[in-house]
Amino acid sequence: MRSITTVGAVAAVAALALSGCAASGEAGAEGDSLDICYVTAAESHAYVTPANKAFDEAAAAAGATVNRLSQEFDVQKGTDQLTTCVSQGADGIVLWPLDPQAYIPGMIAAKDAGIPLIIINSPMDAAAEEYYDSFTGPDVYEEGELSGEALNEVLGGTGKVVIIAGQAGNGTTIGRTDGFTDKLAELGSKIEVLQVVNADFDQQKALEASRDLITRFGDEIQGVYANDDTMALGFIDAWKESGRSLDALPPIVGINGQVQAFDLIRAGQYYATIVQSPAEDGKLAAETIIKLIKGGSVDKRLPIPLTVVTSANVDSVEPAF
Amino acid sequence: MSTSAPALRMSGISKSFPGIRALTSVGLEVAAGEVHAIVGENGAGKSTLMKILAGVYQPDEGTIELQGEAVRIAGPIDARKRGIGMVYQELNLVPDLSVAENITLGAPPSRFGFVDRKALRARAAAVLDELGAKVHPDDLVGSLPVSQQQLVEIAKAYASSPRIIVLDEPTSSLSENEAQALFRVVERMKAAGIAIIYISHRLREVIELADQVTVLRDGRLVETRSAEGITAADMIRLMVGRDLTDVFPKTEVPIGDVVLEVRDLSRKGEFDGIDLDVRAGEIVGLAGIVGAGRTEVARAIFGLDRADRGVVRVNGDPVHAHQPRQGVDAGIAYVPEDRKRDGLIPQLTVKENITLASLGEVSTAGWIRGRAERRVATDKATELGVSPPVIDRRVDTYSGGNQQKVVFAKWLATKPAVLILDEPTRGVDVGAKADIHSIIGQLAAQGTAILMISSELPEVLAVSDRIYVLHEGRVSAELPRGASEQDVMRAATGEVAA
Amino acid sequence: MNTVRRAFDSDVFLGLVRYRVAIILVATVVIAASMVPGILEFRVLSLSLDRIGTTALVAAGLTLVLITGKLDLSGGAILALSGIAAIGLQEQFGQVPAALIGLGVGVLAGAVNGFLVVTLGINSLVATLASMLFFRALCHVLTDSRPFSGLDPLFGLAVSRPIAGTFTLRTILFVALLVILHVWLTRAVAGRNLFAVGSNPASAEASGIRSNGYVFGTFVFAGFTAGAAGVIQSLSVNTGSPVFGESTSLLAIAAVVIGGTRLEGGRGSALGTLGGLLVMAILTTAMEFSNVPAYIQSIVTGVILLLLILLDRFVSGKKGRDLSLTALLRSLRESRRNPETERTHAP
Amino acid sequence: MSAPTVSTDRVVKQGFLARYGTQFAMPAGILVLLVVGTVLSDRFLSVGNLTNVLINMSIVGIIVVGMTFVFVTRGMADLSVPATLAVGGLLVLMLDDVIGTWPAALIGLAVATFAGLVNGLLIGYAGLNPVITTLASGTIVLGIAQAFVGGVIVYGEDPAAKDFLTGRLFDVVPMIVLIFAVVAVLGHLVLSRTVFGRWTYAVGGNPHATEASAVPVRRVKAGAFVLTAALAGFAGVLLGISLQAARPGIGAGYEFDAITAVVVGGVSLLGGSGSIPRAIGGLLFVQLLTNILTLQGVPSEPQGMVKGALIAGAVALDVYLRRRGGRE
Repeated sequence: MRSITTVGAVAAVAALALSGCAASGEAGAEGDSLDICYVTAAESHAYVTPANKAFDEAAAAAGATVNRLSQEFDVQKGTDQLTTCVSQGADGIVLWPLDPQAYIPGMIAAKDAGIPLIIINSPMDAAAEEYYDSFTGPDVYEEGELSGEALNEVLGGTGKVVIIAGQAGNGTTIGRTDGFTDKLAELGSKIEVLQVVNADFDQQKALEASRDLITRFGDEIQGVYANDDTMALGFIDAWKESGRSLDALPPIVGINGQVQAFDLIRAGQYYATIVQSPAEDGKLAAETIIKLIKGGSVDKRLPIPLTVVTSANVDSVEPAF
Repeated sequence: MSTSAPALRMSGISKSFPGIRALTSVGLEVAAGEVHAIVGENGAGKSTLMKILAGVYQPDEGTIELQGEAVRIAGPIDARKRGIGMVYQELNLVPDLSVAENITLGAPPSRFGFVDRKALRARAAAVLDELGAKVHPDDLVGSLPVSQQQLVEIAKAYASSPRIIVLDEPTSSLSENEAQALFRVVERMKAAGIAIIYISHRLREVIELADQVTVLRDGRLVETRSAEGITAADMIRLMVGRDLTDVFPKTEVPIGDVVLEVRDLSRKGEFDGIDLDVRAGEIVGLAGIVGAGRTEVARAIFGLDRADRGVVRVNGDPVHAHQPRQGVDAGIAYVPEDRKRDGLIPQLTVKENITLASLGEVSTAGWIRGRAERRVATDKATELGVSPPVIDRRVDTYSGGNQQKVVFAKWLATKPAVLILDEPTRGVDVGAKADIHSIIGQLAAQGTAILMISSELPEVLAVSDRIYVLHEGRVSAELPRGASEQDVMRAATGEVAA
Repeated sequence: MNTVRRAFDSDVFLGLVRYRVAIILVATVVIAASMVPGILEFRVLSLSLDRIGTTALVAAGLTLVLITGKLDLSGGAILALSGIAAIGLQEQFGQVPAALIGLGVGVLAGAVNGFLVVTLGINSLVATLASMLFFRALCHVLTDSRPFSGLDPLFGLAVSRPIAGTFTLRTILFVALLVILHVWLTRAVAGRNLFAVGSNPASAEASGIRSNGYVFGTFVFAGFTAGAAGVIQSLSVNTGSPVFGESTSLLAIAAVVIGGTRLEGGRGSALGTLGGLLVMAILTTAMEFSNVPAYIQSIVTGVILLLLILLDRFVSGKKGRDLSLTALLRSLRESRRNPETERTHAP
Repeated sequence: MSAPTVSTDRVVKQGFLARYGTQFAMPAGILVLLVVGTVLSDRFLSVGNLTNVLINMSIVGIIVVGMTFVFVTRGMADLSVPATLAVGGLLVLMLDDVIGTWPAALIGLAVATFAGLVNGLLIGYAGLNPVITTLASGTIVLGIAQAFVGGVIVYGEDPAAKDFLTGRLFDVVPMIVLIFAVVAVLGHLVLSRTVFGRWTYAVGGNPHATEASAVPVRRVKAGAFVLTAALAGFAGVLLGISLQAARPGIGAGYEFDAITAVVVGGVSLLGGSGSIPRAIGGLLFVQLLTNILTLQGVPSEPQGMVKGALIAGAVALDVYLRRRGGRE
């Protein structure tokens, strides 16, 4: 019985053959405007979306066109999209790494193709260093250290804390958590970490994880360190739900400098947040890649300024988003 | 006819199931190259005998000899290995494979594990040609009309070069000239020296094809004789010549005016131009052989199938039943032929099954009134003698007889003006059969118009006030009460011109 | 009104519906070419084929499972597990042996699915949901939820680089696998028996075909192809990660169904699946090139999938009409030769 | 090769285990977990922790009620739950400052129900395969929701509604748990006491016989999917209000959690049997188990191993009991 889709096979071969003769037309028009391929983390996230917007604005200002590919927090998709950028022959690539080393083969291909590549926001392994021209964005490790310092200060060097970490295996999560713990060790602090939970930078997951933490440790929790403010809000929701009063909230340290965190600091329910402006993150990356494409040289590491915000300076500093 | 031992000799075969004595010491002998027909009413034990031959059941007593050698047939695959080909009435083909692949399913001609296409097509074509069946080996079986699928099923049995082939009601869903094609196939197989057992209700076919005829009645062998000079009347007499031992109670009931009126009801390929009336209190029998279209007519009246033409009236107002909902609202109820498939919900309790079709009466604004439902269920269950009358037990934990009573109860709960019964007593033990008939009697007495389909002639004759006989989708006769079984069979087998 | 019905009933229309996969594929290519001029360029096509490679390998195994009327949700989780084994064991056993062990893990996982569905008799949807949760959690336990890297990224690069400017190893593998499967399904005895098992298990059993053996075999094969997908994916990025393959199973099912394989079993084709995969590959690439946001892509894929399920339902509704090309040609030939015999079908 | 079962005339005797086994397995299982939990951690049996378990299961619980209807009508499963839930959550937060939270909630619910209607038509009336159809419709609805929202997280502006939802009635009973309880009771009553409910069982048990009993089979089958979508939308609304933040991926994973609960509860995929209490019993069992594991510090990801083994075990036991009980 001849298969019903023999014609299917013929069509498939036809499509490939067709491509052979349609040789004309480069995918990315060479022309004057610069073609930047931006492999971003996601399209709907409290921090990522404003960063993408700032990136597009900065690129447009410099007359560059941006082809934005969203990984939707899927590393596998990201590595494929990186190879797409390389084959598209983009003039420059900006990569938001969701994994410390999965992108290295793709980056090697970019290097071979002579396409300048920078990474934004999250750090990568040392092994990846030779394959990117610059790492712009906040120094998550430094953020971890600053948070460690702040929590150690407010707890007077001792006490039991819980850590609400971001997406497991993500460079930012690893950087911020390791920075925090290394700083505590460096300061010789006697703070004891009760448990580290992963809540993928998501308020709802942080709420569910915090409920279990509060049930498990309850009032033993004397301090909370959250890899970002969104998750810290989840902890506060859980605290309210457990029937405990907001005044009894243990000191919380978060990162991002979100508006809600600023209001909570003013209400005394939040000790400190580290402003890391997504807009600056996006803008700096766009400017850096454009400078690189135009042949300029840039430093290997371009951090964006971090400011620790506590009740003292909450009114004099602009929230990030 | 070769003088060596016959291809098949079954002797002293008895088989009984709890409550039913299916076969009592039946003997059957079929020689190679001989067509041996088996006739008998429904429930006479024909299918049971064949299932024993196919190894589906083991006989309680009796022996089976193939070519003179006593054998025990373990199961269908063992039967096939021993050269016994079965062609059941319900086809068992693979719709998504071609005709050739179905014929050679399980052992296609192949080289190194790959199907040898040419050999496959050649082999199938050869078998089909040998049988004179005009079917193309490459067609998908699923897309063939039933008649051609029937030929493929036979070709499949024939392809495994059997010594014996059993054809169970092969022409039940075939038209006249499709049946002719089948006869040529049977002739070819006979010439090829295969012993053929041919089961059919169409007596004319038996006369035309058979060399020997065996008549069964109530699980007993009535007679085996040569088909030479046999007539339909002889067969009918042998099939039905039984004294009416189990008397069916028939209470005389005053007959009211016409309740159910059916005019020119037709549905393509199933039945055509059906006119019938049923009066209040009257029990009208609908007789006919397998495939005459009785169930199809009933389903169309009730609304399970949509009729192409014709009108149905209940108490004068027309019913446009293209869904059972309209049928029930018009006061029609239909107790289906296949109790397992269309009658019961096994997972639900007796109560839930009884009230399923009449939930409207025991609920307000969609909420079921528990007490009212229990009352209806208990009343109906006791009225119909469901035993034990525990209405909260799952219905599939009850016996066949009780299950049939539950289906009855379901439809009586809708207080129908017209009650259509399709083989109400099939597969039910004798005790339950009597109960069901007394229920039918009471219903008639209460003025319900009853249309009863039954293949058991004595039952139809004893209970019906009038009988319509269907033959190949048309009303071939309307017989008054007191007509004989022979009258019915003659009309049913097309002897009498419509 | 009946002219419309006759048009719908005519052989030509039903023939078109029958080859819907090829037609939709050609339509996609044409639309994509008009949207993005450069898309039909060989290099870009070879890349988009490579990107669908992982899903394609899982889809190949899944095609057989669906033909037997079963379902497998655990492909993505098996993929991740095999990748973790292939990368994690490189130190101990060396790169190539570790990759082979990764394949072994896939086969073992497939056997677990077979055990749950065939031996324990659990419905395949529930059984593979359970095994999906189990294998995914196992990945997180083995890697402590942290992706880890292998010995040498260059080893993997060879896997993901187009060979001599043509196609990548992964593309060649899955196209070859699907073609071989096509031949096996249409030519081999076992392949034809698989259709019988999916279409009418009782009839298959009565003809001596061991349905259970075939179903178990398809699950093991699906485990093998998912394992291969995982090993290649992990090698190409030199990373073992517990989160690989999370969306792969559902994408693979979509591709197989777009390719014309029915979930009820008995009907399907490997080339159809290849067609479905090409449609999705070209679609994704075209939309990404023209900056179409991710959610529009999912809408389009969803609409195409729904359209094809409806068409399939419409086709299977036409029971009495044989639609294969061969039948069409034959009826045309015959009706030309002797028009009157053709039309005297009995009522 | 078993011979075809013969429709003999004997009352099929029920093994005690088969007949009642499945009824008492769940309560006994929960009891065992309560004991184990108390032994393993002194915090387990505290009011705080148990209410915590109830809160955690409320959102999934609402979806379990709908999914039970789908299982009972032999509709296999509804994989579009993540999409309908997201629609509920996103719409309520987008419109709450425009027209107020509760009207916005109604609109969210209405749109989710409309998506359910589409599912119902395709599956009930067109007779498509439920798994692949809800997969496709879910992808489309989620895509539309994201397109509508513009791919950004939606924030709510009604903290009062949030406090109401996350607050506690008389300071004891969490509001969300109360709402879940009401939905569960209503669902049970509809399934067990109403005509629609009885028809749902009948359609799942034997569609042919049900159609022959003048029951609108297609409408009942479609109804199950409309109900599931409405309840998923309602759960999305509740989640959106209680978090005052929602993103399109908010519903991910809920469909599998709901299926796990229904299956562990012993509701069969073959249709015609099972009930809401049993499904919620399954959900409680899974949540208690997860809670015990969490209290022992087992991170959430590895808990999937226990869940997977639990599903396989529960269904295998059910299949075994059915087979031994004589009614295959």
